[in-house]
Amino acid sequence: MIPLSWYLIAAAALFCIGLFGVLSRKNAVSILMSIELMLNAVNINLIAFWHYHSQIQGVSQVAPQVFVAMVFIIAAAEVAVGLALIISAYKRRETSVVDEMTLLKG
Amino acid sequence: MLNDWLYVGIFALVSMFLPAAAISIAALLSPKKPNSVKNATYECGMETVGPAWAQMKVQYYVFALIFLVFDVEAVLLFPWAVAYNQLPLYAVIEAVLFILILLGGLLYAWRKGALEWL
Amino acid sequence: MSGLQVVFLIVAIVTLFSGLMVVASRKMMHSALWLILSLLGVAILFGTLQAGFFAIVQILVYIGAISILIIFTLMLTRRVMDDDHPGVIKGWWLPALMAVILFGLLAGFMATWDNFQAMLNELPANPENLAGFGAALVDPAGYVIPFEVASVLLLAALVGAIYIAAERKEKAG
Amino acid sequence: MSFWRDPIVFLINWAKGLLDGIGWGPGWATTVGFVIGAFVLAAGAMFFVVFLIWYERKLIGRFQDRFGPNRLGPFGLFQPLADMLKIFTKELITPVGVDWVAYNLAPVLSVSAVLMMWAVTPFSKTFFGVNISVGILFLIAIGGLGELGILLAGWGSNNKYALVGALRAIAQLISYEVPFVLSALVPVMLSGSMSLVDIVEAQQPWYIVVAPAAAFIFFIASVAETGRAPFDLAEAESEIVAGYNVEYSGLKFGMFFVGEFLHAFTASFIFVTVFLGGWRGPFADEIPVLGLAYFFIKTFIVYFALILFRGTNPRFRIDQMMDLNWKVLTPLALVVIMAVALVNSLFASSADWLRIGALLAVNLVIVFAAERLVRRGVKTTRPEVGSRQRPVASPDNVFIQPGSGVKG
Repeated sequence: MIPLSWYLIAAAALFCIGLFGVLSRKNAVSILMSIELMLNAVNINLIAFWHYHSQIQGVSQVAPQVFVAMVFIIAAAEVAVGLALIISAYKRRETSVVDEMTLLKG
Repeated sequence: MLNDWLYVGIFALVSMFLPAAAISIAALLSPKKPNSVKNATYECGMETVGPAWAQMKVQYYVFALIFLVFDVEAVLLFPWAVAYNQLPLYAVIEAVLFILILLGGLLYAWRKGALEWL
Repeated sequence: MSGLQVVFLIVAIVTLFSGLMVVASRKMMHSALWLILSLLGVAILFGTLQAGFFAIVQILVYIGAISILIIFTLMLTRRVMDDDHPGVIKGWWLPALMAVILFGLLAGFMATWDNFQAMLNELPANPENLAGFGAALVDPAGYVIPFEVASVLLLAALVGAIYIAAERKEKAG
Repeated sequence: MSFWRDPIVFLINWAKGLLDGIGWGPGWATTVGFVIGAFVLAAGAMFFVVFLIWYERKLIGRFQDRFGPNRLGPFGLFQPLADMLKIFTKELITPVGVDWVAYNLAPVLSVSAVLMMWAVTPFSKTFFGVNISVGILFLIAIGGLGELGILLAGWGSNNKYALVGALRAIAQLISYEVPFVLSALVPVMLSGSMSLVDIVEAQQPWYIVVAPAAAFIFFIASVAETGRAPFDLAEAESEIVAGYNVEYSGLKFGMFFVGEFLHAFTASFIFVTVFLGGWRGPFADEIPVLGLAYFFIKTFIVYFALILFRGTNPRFRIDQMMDLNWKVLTPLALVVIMAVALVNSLFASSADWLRIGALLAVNLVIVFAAERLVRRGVKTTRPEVGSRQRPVASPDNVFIQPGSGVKG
């Protein structure tokens, strides 16, 4: 079987890739996609620890499962509203590049 | 059990492999005589102009959005449905409340006219 | 190295590589397709952890719904589609450096934990106990508040997103 | 004797014994056994399509007062084989500007997404690919991969019509996935498990008796998921350019149709599994091979109904289809879930026949009430032909004149 560390390292790497995307991409949709990567990394961690603790305790742990389900729901809500905002902004400003959405810069 | 998922994975690979193999055999058997007219993009005989991008209505997005919300809702309801037989009545009512709240969302979308396909 | 470890390594490498391509692709559509591959890899990782329910939910919600939503948005925003400029900002090396440093910190910090190298063994039959999970979701002593709040959150997201996205031209009739 | 009771499992065990005898060790023997089993099942499904095409063409022919294929072989049975030979030797045209990976992955994905559903379905008491604990959710999720195939086809072929067709198809598929998922909750609730094997085991009586409203929604939604008539407007060949598969030719085009035919059959056996008791029937417990026969008989009955549905209904308009989904089926499915949950809980301690009777009554009442409500919302009287003033193409109104009342 697989050591816990492999999952943790993979999740950390995915999280960092997502972070890099959030900080460096110009396009708002891209930034949302990178956030999805980060949330997925979190989920890998949560499920790895679910497995680990279920193995130690001998029964399936509920709390990590609920956490993962909540992450799914929050991801869905965040994507829905985020993309709606992007579409709305695009309709007004004809762009979805974050740097060009300079309503207040004048 | 892990073996079950191994089988699912193998089945997925096999079910990808079979059509791919069929197409590969067909590619070997079939004639290959390309020319520029034949390979042109088929858009009803008109010359193709511009990139393949279609003006979309925001309606597509709205439907996908409602779909996403109900999909996620169902994901939470499935474990509840598995446990359903052992649950007391109040637990069932909680889930009914959960569904009612989302039914409210659907009704809002309906009233707002987001469900019309124009 | 057991067969499962080989599977894990392949899947993890594919996941990370496609995650990298999500951030690095110039064309937004390629980025979205790489994202789908990455999400599929994460689903398989869930499968290797014997969390079959969440693996399937990952495919259902992320690949079946969220990525479709993202692709629809790409189609709706025209300039995004044929944008061929570099997708990242000019000083991209700074976030890259930050990400690498963060990764180093995380890895170093995790390595100090005693059970870091713990082996994950195969769980006994019915590892997930979905009935227990479902019962906990509606148990007043468990997670009924998050459960109902999730519903309200989804309602809010639905209402808000429809309100923002589907502004109809009522004046135009 | 055991061979006649359950020949398939007998053969599987025999093959397993053979593999164990080679002496690779149990792990490898299992894996190789899985690979062989998957190959046999998937290849069997794909060759089955040849027969399905014949069956469907023959039936559609009969519905339309024709003979259908009748030249090659007995009853025209070899016609699909000839067609297959033809399509194998057709040129595969790759148009300019396609995205190679997406363009070639799409037909493969559209078939494999359907084939994978065969992995989890119990064909008889003892014969199934695998019994995973989330079987029914797996079926729904795999449907999502099929949508991905359509999207790749539409976007990858660098064609505006293909893209528009793909988007329309996806809008339809994702919309109908909502009532599909929601009505699938009802069997899960009643059986207390997501595994298809358990759902079939728990069906005493069949769930179509217990929850006919859910079965009705599930059936309509699964027909819509297959994307065939009357829900085939994504590729309505008589109205628009064929849809997401315009740019495909040869076997790549054929693969979409293999996927479609197989999906229609698969949808009918999923319906059988979830609502019609799967392999259940008299003596199916003792003699599993009888269960297999029941399963296929039921599946062909449902498949016949599906083809009848296809052959006798005119195509929906897209707004009608969306209205049917979002304004009828989805609210109905939500109401059915709540009603079934409440009624089943209230009658949990009473006798079985009372509980089932109450569920049946509630379901029928819901369907009846929904039908009334829908009736009120639909205009049943149509204007008489010729009663409406229509613009006639004459030189006066070819050009739009301000105030003439003729729009474009």
